[in-house]
Amino acid sequence: MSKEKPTVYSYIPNSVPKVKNQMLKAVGAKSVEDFFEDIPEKLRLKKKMNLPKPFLSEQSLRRHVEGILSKNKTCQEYLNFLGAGCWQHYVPAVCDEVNQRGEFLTAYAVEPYDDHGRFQALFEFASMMGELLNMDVVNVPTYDWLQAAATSIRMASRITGRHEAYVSRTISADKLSKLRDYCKPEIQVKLLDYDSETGQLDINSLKTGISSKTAAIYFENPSYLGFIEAYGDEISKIAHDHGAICIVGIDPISLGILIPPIDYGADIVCGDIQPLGMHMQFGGGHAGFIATRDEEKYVMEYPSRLFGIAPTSVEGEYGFGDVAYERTSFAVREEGKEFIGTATALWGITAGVYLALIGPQGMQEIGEGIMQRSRYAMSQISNIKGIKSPVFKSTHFKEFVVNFDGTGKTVAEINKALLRHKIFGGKDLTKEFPELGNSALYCVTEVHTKDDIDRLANALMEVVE
Amino acid sequence: MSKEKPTVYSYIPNSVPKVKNQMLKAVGAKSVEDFFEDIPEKLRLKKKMNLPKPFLSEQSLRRHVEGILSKNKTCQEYLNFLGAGCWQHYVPAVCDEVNQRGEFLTAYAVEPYDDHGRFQALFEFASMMGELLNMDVVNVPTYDWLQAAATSIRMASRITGRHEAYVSRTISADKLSKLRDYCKPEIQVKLLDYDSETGQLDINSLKTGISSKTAAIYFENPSYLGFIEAYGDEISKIAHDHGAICIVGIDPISLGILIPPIDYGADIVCGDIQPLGMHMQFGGGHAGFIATRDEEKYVMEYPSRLFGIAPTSVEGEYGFGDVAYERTSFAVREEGKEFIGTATALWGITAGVYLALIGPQGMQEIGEGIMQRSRYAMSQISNIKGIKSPVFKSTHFKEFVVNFDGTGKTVAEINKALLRHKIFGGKDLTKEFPELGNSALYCVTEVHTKDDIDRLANALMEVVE
Amino acid sequence: MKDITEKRYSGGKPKLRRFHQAKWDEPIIFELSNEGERGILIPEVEDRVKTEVGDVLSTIPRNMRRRQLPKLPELSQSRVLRHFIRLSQETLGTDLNIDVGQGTCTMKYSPKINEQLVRMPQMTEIHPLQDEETVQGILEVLYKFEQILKEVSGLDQFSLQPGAGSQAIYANASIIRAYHEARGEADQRNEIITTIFSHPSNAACAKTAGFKIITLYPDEKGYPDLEAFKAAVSERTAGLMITNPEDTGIFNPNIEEIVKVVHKAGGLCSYDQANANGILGITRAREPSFDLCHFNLHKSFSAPHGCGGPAVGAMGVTKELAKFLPVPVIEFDGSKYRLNYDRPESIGKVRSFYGVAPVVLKAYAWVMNLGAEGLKEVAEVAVLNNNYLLKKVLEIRGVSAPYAKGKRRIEQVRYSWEKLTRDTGIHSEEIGIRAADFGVHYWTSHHPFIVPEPCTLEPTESYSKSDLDEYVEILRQVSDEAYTNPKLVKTAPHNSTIHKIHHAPLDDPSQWAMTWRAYRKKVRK
Amino acid sequence: MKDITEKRYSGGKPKLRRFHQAKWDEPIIFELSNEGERGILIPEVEDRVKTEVGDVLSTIPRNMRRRQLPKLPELSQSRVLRHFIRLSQETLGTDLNIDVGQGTCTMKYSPKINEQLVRMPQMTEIHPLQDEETVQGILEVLYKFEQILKEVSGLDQFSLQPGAGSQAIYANASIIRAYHEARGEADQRNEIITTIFSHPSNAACAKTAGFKIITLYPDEKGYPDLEAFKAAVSERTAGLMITNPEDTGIFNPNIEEIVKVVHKAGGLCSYDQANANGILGITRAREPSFDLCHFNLHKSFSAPHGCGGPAVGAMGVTKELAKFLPVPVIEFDGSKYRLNYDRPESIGKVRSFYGVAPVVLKAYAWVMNLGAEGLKEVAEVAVLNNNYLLKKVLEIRGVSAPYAKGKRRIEQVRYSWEKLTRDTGIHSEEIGIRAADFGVHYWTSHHPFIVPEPCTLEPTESYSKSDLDEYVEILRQVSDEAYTNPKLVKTAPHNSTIHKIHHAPLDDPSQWAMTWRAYRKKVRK
Ligand SMILES: Cc1ncc(COP(=O)(O)O)c(C=O)c1O
Ligand SMILES: Cc1ncc(COP(=O)(O)O)c(C=O)c1O
Repeated sequence: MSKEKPTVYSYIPNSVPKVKNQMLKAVGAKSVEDFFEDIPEKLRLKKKMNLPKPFLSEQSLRRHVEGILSKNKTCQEYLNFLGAGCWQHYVPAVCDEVNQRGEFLTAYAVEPYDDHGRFQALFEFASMMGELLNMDVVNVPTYDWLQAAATSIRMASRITGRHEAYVSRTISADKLSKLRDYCKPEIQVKLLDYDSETGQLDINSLKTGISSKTAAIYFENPSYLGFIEAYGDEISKIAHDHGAICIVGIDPISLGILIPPIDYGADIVCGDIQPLGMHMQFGGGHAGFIATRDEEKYVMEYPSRLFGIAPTSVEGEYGFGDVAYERTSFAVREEGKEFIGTATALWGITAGVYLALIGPQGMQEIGEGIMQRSRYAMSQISNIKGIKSPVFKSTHFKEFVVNFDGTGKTVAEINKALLRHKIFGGKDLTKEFPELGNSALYCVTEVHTKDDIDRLANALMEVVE
Repeated sequence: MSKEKPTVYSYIPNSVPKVKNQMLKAVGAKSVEDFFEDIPEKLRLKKKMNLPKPFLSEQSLRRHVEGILSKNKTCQEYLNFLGAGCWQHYVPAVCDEVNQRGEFLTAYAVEPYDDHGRFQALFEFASMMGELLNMDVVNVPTYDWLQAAATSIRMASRITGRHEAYVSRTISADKLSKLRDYCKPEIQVKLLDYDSETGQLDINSLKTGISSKTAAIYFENPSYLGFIEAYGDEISKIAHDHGAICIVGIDPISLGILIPPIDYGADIVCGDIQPLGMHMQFGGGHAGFIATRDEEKYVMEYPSRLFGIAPTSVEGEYGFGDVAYERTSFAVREEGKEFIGTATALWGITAGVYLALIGPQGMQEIGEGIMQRSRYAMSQISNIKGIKSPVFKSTHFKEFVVNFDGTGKTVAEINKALLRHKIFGGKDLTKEFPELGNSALYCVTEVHTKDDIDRLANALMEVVE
Repeated sequence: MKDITEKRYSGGKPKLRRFHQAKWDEPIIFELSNEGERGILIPEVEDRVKTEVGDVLSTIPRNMRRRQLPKLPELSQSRVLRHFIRLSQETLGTDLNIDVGQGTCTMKYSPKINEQLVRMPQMTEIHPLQDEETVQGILEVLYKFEQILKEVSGLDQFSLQPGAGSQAIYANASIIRAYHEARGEADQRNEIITTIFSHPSNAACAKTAGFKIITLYPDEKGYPDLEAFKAAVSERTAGLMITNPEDTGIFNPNIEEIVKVVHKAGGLCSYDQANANGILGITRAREPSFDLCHFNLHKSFSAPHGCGGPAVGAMGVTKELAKFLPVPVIEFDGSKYRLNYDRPESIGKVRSFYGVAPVVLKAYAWVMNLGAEGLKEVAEVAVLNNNYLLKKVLEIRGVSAPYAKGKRRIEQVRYSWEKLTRDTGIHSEEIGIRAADFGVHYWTSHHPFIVPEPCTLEPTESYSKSDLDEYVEILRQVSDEAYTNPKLVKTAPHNSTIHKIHHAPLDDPSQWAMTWRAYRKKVRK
Repeated sequence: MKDITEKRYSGGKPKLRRFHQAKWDEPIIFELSNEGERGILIPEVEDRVKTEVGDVLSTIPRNMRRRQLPKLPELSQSRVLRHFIRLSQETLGTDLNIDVGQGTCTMKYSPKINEQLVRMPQMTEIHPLQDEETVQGILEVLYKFEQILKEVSGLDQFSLQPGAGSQAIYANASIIRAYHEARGEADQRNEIITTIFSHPSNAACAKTAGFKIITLYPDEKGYPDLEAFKAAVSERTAGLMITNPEDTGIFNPNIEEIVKVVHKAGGLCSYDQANANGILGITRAREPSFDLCHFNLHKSFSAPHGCGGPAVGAMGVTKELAKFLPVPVIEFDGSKYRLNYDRPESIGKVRSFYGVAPVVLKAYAWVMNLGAEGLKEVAEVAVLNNNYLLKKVLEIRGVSAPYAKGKRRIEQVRYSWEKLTRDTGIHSEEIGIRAADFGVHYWTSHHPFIVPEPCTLEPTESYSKSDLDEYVEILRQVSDEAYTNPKLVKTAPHNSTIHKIHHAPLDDPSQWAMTWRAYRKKVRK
């Protein structure tokens, strides 16, 4: 590439000067400037953009980017106990294989004729989620659990025509922030207290607050703080008694051993499918699902795309298409339900692959295994002087709060010290839940072996001494 | 997976006990033992094989294997100057993308109807190699250059009916070993000396040796020791004057700037396509090609598969198939030419992708760039006291011999010291070419930046002081 | 000797491709289930752990224990793989086709090198809450990419948090709301102005954020003129949310004046640059004084579309509005990158953590490969391609490019088959379905169909002249068929994975089925 | 409500798949070339380097300089990708089909996890000549896999160097030669005995290694009996090279006696265990006292076939022959792995460096997932599958399983359509071509066709009962068609990428063309 010759970019076939000239000639233009004639001179950028010098060759580009990325320490090099909304689960190779297929990776969003496979894969994703959840309608996933929860509440508000929602105070600060922003135009979000000993949602505070203005009650199971909410039936009954909708947020990886929320009265269930085959990717693996019964009043309030099965002109041939497209903002702009656009379809397909791989047995085994390991971790850690684990007297699934008040050290100090052991300690909760003192949220999954947990316990022992 | 239940393997669908029983019943067998009744009791393995305890879950398997592999140091972490038959070139991402496609990765070798794409891709590989080489026939690649050279010589022997071949003494000891073993039944392999100053093949020794018994002369360009053989015309003329066949081994990455050997009289050209898009893989990326003119007497001596283009029953439709299949051992067993079986088709497809990506311009630029870098490296290194680089007074392409006699250190010592600088020094030649003293073969390619080369020079400076 | 190749050309031009899409006729995955098969085995818990913790399942409150295993299908690993690989072959990704038919979607080449980079464990295996010291690499990428977008837009600060263009538009609307709230004008300023050829999300997201929507319609030039905007603006105006160039590929030359009018009335202006492909390095949000904007990294910046996400809508604002951006923001003190959550006026969280980092990484790598000159080359060639395509398409019978007759377009064109429909009874949708028989996508347009029988083509910079010629030939063929053999078009697709879908059940609550279980229940009735 | 699913079944069984293979009708890549396009850019050399080294091209001896750029095609990156992705879709990998039709090839599931492992830089980016200290990981894999094969075969030492089964057979023949040379009997012992149902490479490789070949033919039991071997053995016998079970799936029960006879005559015995899939953990080379054997890691050990390699033929020998193995051998001193080149009696190099390490890694991972019990399960299920398939196939009109009527088989069966051909005029090849219309492979057999109208099916352990049932239904359908509508079969394929190929040019030197350039020259004539 001598300096005089203009660069021919490998991503831009027609950057070949000769071809450009041919094409300009074909359209009768003198230069590409002709095409920009509608853009007023004043608005034209006169200078060259001030961007870093490019790495024109793929080889030098790769070396540059790898150089930057090599500054990251991974959860393979370090032992990781962070969860709190993004979880380290094992990703089967087949999940990666399918979502890297150029066909799925680079397709988009139009007619089902060219893209039958995409429709079928997403229909199957919804269908398998439906089995996990014991529910008949599941959306093509939205951005993440935050969005799914926020939309669930707005759906409830539209269904009930009410403008107030109760939310368990054990949800994450991030989710609460999202709910507040997203519900603001229509719904007032109010908090429900929790029992300081068990963490359980405080039924009395619910009973006191709820009224005929209440659109929905939202709580999570397992909760953000890791314990299992035991009184789902009661909560949903109270909601229903007041004409409100019961929304439950769940971690789908728990559903091999935990009962689907619909069975204790949930009307809308939402959550994140990141645990089902998505790498953590610094938080890039999230995708939110929403599920309901197959009732028109629910279905018509989804903003998301919903793919349904349909016959074709050939006998026995499965076709697919958008269900009730007229709901969507694609069809009717601001008259649609909230809005729809690019979401997280590839993660939906991947979660479908995950569920097909793991099967019913696997769901049970992974759930049980996670409980066993996290319980083991809680007990190993709680043996250490000054540490209390778990903080709440409830059954926990994969996460649990660890309190360090007795050690005289802050969570921040402990986590810094753990780093030197190549361990990522649990999420510092001191800002989110000051009432819990010096506490952190630890997460243990099927990726952790006994040795890993013992290593954590030993490191903590050293660190707090 | 409780211990009592038999394991159902995820790779073995019918390991489900219920299904096994159904199938046994369907065939009227009591147990699988029935099917082995022809195997005499005495030959039956009575014990369980003594193999390591398996990692039944993919997750634990991955952790096990990654644990082992993490003991390797890579040429990304270290700066590598080893070549000598396996070269570090840049592998474009598209090459990896294509050869990881399940379709290509897992197809095999039967009819062109199901596997049209495989045939077309390999036909195109041969066609692009043909352009590089200016030759009309190229095989579906064989194992590696060693095999390609050995087969080329046996082809020459069959064509000429003669049983003696001359080989330049600058080829690698490994290749010579292979030639000796593989040619032994039919051909005596004799060595041609080289000029100690320039490394060039000694034309006199060729003139003296060659006779009407000589089937072939084989030399490489660039030579194993990195320099360009300048007298190809003369050598091939001498061969032809004696009715012998001129075989040239080449590194295809040089062919953007070096003339194709046919243009100086080569009859058979062979080499390795590893530089064209294959990762080094500890030597797993090799594949050997053989090319000739399109003359029946040559074509009929190939043992390899050759894919040709053919019409189909539909106008304008390209079909493909095996050319002159009756040559092969698949068709006529020991009456075929040598033997054929699984070879290195996936690397052939990959090299085709590489050539399509790099194009004529790219081939020239990469060749020139390699020469510039290696020349720069030679001069930087030769500035160091006690080091001579290159040893031979000839033009070099990407490899060159560095002599350390003046440093008072052995190559082994120097390489060990370089390791501490995270550098893999050149291949130690002291056993292969004792006459070169304390010398090593260094390789510089387009992956090396000026900084890399300066780092080597600085490290060498430190090491030899 | 017979020359096969000769018959592949006519008059020196290649004949149309004889295409058939892979058709596997796969059952629904539940139909493939065989009781007992396993797709993947779960790592066993060590015996010592088991013993120590006892029967954990019995510790689950009784009414919270699952009683029946979920009825997921049971398949061996290779059967799962085979199923999904087959479905993938039935999906026409951009990797496979001349994807100029999905107009407004900016289908361009997504470089494979970028896929390799995001699949490195240094990207996949990092947790968003790791100590900042251990994620300096990815923070650097995010930070540097924000700097790039600042230069590309001229605006002052960016957040990469939104999960797509629409979420970015929503977040921008939320900032507009916060801005007026902060000034105590939120109740009064409850109207957002947009145009009908702006992406529907501008209207829908603003509505979701609590605004009333005023939609302006084009005049014969293809856009509402300045007067129309003036008439729409008032003291109730919270802001303007507009795409430009609009979906027609026409740039509204009054944009600066329009912004002025809105500003004067006290509103904010948000520029939808989701598709900035035709104007990279040419014109920016800064020059006409927009307050907010957003880019779709999965469009102009080459990240693949993934069948519809994951994605990133990068949102940018002026200095004045920076305090409202989502938390956290990334800061750089010259040696370390850190996340700042201390932003009391922020609208809060838009999406979990910091957005879809791997998508940002792809966009970053793409820009770093091209540089400033390359980005401008992208725009110029995209626009050249579009105008070349426009010229060629207009030579086809029955098609026109409404508005601004004879004018050039920026990056895309909304065509109309009105004449062809009148002449033949064939609708635009049907043309698209027939186009599938030649292995390409085709898209009508967003609703409502202001342009009758619409079709939106956007060639981007990724396609060669011969690619464009092939696409034109396909359209020409279908047009010819519409005139000479309309039944062939009406009964399409013929070479696709499936045949004509009966749509009615999809809008009928008694028949629609979004899951297999729902379907089985309904057919059993 | 209409039940779509119902029409997909008849009598409770799924109807035949309505398949069409992807058909892209792609031009030859040269036809796609546009002058000036670039697929990838080459890193520029730094100016300082350029200045310092000057014009390097002029230093090339004048007659060695390339004068014309090679006429490679010129394409943008996405066009290259699109071309090859399309070709890939036109290739029916094992990932996609019920690959029981490529008998003798042991088409099994190649786990994707193993592909991920070999694509780690710790595998791809290591040079074979690195200091041993820096490659302890891969050496450990190679060493441990040799230990595994020692246990699987019962033999004493292995080399993983050969690049495929055939190269391993060649190398074993070379060892036989070296052995007799070492004993001074090389000239006398120049005959290798094999059987016609042993893979052709046994004959061909031994011939290439300089031996005369004696091929024995089966009697009505499907294999030559002991007497046949006795008659073939003499003082000229260098060795026996035999596949067992043979290509018919029949195990020669006299194998131990045969080995004894050969040993007694002074010959060596080499066991072709390329396809050991039906006998893993059941019977081994050791028990009948073989001296040499080989395994194809790309068959029984799950490494994918890669359209025909790269591959590994692992060769094993007894202690006595170990000194002849290729160099280097891997040794372990209890703490470090090292490569030993000091092997004066070695046959030398067979393949570059140490073989195809990534293929070994895949095989290693596969074994480590299954363990001893799993390997035996592989064999048992493979054999169960085969006998189930046998039962079902024999219910189809026109087909038989010659030899050993009513007997069970091990891992595969060579069938015969002799009756169908007699009845209908349809040949086995034609059945296979028609089978392609249903998305499956089908293979006749190696030549010569000792079994008339042969067809070789090998189901391996990777296919479920329903997979096998589907394959059987396809064969049944084709058989029915042959009887009722032979023209349909004769004109197949109908749903494949291409149509019936005219084979004549491929055997005609004036017409054959193995490269595009040769083709263009010939058609221009
Ligand atoms: C101009 C414009 N704005 C907004 C959007 C919405 O972006 P997304 O689909 O990422 O939500 C799109 C995408 O189609 C667009 O083209
Ligand atoms: C029994 C047997 N032996 C030898 C071979 C030859 O192996 P390869 O194709 O790896 O050269 C094969 C493969 O088809 C085989 O099945």
